[in-house]
Amino acid sequence: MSIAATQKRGFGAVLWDYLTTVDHKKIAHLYLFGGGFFFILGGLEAMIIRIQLVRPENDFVSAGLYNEILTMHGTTMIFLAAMPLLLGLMNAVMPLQIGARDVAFPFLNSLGFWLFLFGGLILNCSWLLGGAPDAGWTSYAPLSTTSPGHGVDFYVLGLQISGAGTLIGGINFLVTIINMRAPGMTYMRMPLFSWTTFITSVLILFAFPALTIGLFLLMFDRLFGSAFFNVALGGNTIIWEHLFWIFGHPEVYILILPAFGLFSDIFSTFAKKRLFGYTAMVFATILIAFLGFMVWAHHMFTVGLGPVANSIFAIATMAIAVPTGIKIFNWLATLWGGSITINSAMLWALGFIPTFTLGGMTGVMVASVVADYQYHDTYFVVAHFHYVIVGGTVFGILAGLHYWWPKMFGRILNEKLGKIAFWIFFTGFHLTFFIQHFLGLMGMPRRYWVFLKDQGLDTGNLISTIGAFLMAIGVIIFFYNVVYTAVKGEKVPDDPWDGRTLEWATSSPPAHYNFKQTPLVRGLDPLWVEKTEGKGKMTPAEPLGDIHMPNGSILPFIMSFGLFIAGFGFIYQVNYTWAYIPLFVGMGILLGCMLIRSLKDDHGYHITKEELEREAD
Amino acid sequence: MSHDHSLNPETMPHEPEKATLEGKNKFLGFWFFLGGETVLFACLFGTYLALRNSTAGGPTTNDLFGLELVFIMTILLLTSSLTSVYAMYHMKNNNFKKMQLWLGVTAVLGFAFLGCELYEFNHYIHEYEFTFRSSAFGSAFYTLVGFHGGHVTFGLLWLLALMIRNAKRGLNLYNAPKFYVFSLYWHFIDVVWVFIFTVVYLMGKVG
Amino acid sequence: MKGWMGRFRAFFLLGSLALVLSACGKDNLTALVPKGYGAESSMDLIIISTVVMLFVFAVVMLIYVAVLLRYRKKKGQEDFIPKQVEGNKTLETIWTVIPIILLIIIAVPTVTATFDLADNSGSKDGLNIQVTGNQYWWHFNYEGQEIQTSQDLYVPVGEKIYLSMKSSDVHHSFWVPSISGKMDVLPENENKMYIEAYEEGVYWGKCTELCGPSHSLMDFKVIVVSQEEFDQWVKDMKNVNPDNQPQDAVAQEGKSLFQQNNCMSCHAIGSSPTQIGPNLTNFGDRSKIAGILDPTKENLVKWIVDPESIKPGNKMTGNYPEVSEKEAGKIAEYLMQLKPSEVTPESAGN
Amino acid sequence: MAENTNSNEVNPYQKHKNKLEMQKQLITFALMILFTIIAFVIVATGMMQKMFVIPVLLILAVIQVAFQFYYFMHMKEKGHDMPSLMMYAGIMAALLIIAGLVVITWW
Repeated sequence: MSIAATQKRGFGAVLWDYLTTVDHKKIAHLYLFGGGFFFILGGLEAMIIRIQLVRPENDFVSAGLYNEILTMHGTTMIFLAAMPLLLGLMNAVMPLQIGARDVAFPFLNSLGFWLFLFGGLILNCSWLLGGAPDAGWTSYAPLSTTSPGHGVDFYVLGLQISGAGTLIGGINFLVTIINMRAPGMTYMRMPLFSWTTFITSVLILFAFPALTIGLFLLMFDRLFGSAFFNVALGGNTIIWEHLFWIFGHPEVYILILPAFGLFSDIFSTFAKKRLFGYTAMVFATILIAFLGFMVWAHHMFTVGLGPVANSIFAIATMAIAVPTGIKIFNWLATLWGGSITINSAMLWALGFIPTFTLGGMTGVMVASVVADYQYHDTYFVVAHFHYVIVGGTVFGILAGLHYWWPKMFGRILNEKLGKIAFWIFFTGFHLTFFIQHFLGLMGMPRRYWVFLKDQGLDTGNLISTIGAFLMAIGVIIFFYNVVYTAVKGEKVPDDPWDGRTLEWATSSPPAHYNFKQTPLVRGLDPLWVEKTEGKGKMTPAEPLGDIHMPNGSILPFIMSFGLFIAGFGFIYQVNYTWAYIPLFVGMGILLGCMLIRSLKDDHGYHITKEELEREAD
Repeated sequence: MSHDHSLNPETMPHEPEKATLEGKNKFLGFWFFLGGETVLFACLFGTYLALRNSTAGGPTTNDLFGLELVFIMTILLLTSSLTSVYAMYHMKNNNFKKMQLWLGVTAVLGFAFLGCELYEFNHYIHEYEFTFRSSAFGSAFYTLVGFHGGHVTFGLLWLLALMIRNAKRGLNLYNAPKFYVFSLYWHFIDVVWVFIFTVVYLMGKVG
Repeated sequence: MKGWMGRFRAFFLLGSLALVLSACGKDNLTALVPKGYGAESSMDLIIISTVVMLFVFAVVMLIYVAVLLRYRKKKGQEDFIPKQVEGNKTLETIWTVIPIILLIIIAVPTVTATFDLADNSGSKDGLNIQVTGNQYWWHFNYEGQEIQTSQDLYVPVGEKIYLSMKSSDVHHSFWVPSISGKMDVLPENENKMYIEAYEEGVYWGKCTELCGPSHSLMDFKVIVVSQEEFDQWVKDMKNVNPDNQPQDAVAQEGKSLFQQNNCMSCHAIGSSPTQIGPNLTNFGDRSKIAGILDPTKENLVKWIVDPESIKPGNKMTGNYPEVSEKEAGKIAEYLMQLKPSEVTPESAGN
Repeated sequence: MAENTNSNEVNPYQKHKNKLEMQKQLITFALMILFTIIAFVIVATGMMQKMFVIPVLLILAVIQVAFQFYYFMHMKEKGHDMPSLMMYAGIMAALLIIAGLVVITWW
């Protein structure tokens, strides 16, 4: 119903609808769109990096610009592409999976998205305003505190704003999962994707404050003359490294755990088997998250923390391999004895297993401190984290998109294009990154603008660049598929994959209240339980009645826009007094909106029983 | 309207802050936010502890801190914590007027605390020329204590907004969670202060 | 399509294998052919962890391939519902315990080696060298020897040499892959490590912590010579008299141009501790100019006239009056004649 | 907007319970003030050896904060499982962070 209705309305109405929406499904669309946009930007930056490194001593881009590009590639891909795309999938699916009508804080959900978007825009405005940040996505002080121009300021403000959005999103998901599960949906009946959303949100809750503080310190040093990282005044630059990685390592798990969750759901659906060792999978997730907080210093093995600290962090890091291994073997056991359908969603999931296992392998290898003295900050590490983040997160996002596309949009992505895109991307990926393990050990440090002639690095880099082009082609085919599907895509029934979990028990795309009657959950894989017992659909847990829904609001958009303006004020007050105007105006808009939100009661509205009955087909 | 009735029941439930789903969500969400704030302040404390001896030739903790003012500030904030407990006590007894009164006392104590803090900062800046920029220790000190002060300021603005907005209409199930969540925030500010006076001032005096 | 893909993948795998077997990278740069104690320790662990991990990978792939061969949905059995297995305690215990054992196999030598390489006691009668990282060059100060040099680090073969490292600006990282793993160079904390080279030769060193635009050009060399040669080099370096006049007229003119153009305020010749710019005592012996260019006069002239075009963001640009190519040629002539020692990168087997 | 007129309609039993609860809060407050005074006195008089002072101060602070959480913020009451879980998780992360920043920042 909704798609037909939106098509009839004018563009302005649709735009206004999306600007003010608090519906988690529409916010998911926004996240996917925003994340997709930044993914393309980050991808272009990646291509420039690979073109620059196609031959020794190349001069495709200048040294300074190259540093800006590599910084923006990392920052964009992590903060503005991978995380929003995952948050988009979580928003689209998690409330459906637990049988909720909406998230706990619809208003904050929308605020979280707009903060992310405006943060990302601030960061990318730097390209037009005198140069992007150039101190690496890690922005180690004092390189970041002494970097000339305003590039790093844009990094600080952009990440601060989008980070606040993510934190809000995390709290929202936590409360949603705890308070809004359907009757009978106990914790140990939640689909793995909902579980990993939960654990990921815990990680967001405890990891992002460290980034917030780190960014504040960096901001105070750069914009207000404090001395946290100014060695001459007694500052210490290691503090930044600690704060960054206290955030940064959990961040890695924030990126990978949701992918683990959705792979679990996909394997189980397409093997037609319940997830093998569900309990072990849940506890492995919790254990990974727990250990994830005490391993940050393995990014700092060469900093000189001393053998005791290095050994402790090495062992803690290796320990994470155990729960991760449990997961891999449980997935294989889920597939074992199943009846496996291979389509594009499943291809991405199947491609993930060998790729991620390689990434995990090298993960244990870099955890071995003395070996890491050689790997650290070389292309070996570049290869390692791309195997994990691309092989895990990006494959996961693509698998999830193929899997849930029919649920989100009522249309199925073209299978043939999907498979072609997978094979090209998969080949390109391994071509690009496998060789980089060896480049690193052969003496090529990461973040190198050029590599010199006669150092035996030419062939490897050439192969890597060729692979990168294949990856780009794969991505283009995927985006073509998206457009093709939107125009000509085949409409599908509500449950095209013979699904097992609650999201497949409602219409595709779901009505804005998700479930007309909240379903009663009678076991793990609730829909499957009903299917095997011959009913094929959920039993309602309540009689048909009025549904309470939240009102839409433009305030989140305006608040984020206020911060966006204030961001420029903060950056330029160093040079110009007039910059205090946008600073105060922006903060005024923010606080004013908060005040309005606080003073104006918002009771939401009700969809009456009669309306619901009329909508029934 | 139907919710006016449901938000103003005949008999107030025992825990008005958790009587509605929105209230429950707010309650839980805010606790989690405080969990995140714990980490946030831990980072500030960690930074401060790492930099507290980096005075770059400027005044040290022992030179700067006087215990009298800090003691007064501590008592002010601790007492304001108790007064907000009283306010919640009256909320549970559904006595709106007394709740407002105790919240008012809380606000007064909060402003008094803030005034002391401003006086203290002013004193350091003018008597000792000890500023945010003078050393890494200075930066860390003002950032940690200032973040706490910022939290107090925000809390006071929030409290005033709540009190003024609801002055005329009394307590109901829509605003009870808001008052309750504010009291949680206020207690948390006090928790942070307990560590600030211990770690920054008292330990700074010990050396 | 399937068959074509399969063949392509086989080709890809074979290709990468061939590449691995044929090349371990450039000698004296690659970490894969260790020629020093640290690099050897690292290599041992690399091998242990790779072997253990390849075993795990092989097991995973074996099951994976078996699954894909046996459990694809079969034609005519579209409605087949597999048995819904909840889990299996024995299996799950096995794949928890075995990885733990495998990890212990890696962890024990890791910890041992970590403590072994952490010796920073310094040497009583041997060599202690202070390393300073600068944007974008390295300075070496031989403690107690009154020898200052830059870019080329001369060390005797088979000797444990202790380095204490500090940065004058941003973070750098000291890495000589063939000899030892890396160690960060920080502005506030002094880091210590030791290196021991097994074979004479000239080894490439690189900066591995992003330090600005010319991060990728911050190369240096470690020149490993025999003990006798090293003693000779030390003697020669100590005998340098910075006031010595060069022999020929061009070089003499070069020297006065060097002094007139303010070069001396940053660059020292001799054992003066000035280190705003690289020490030039044995510049004529340097294996590279500015760390990356071949040591020819043309390259030096290019560098003096426009350093920005060679190392973007370097600190020399703009800190001296403009120099014409002709003047630069004279300065270059002077500098190239600063060859205090017979012991040079060439003699070490460049 | 309906004026709220039901200000006295609270179950008398509940009211009594609230009162008992409030008495406990007052005792808690008295103890907190006491601990604060002890902490200040220890430092002001310099009566204790330096080695012991800091642990004692920290213990006093932790007890105070526990009072604050369990009594003033009601964490001891039921319905606080998730808040306690997240608070403890946060405190664990906090301790790790502080330990990291204190122990391995200077060498």
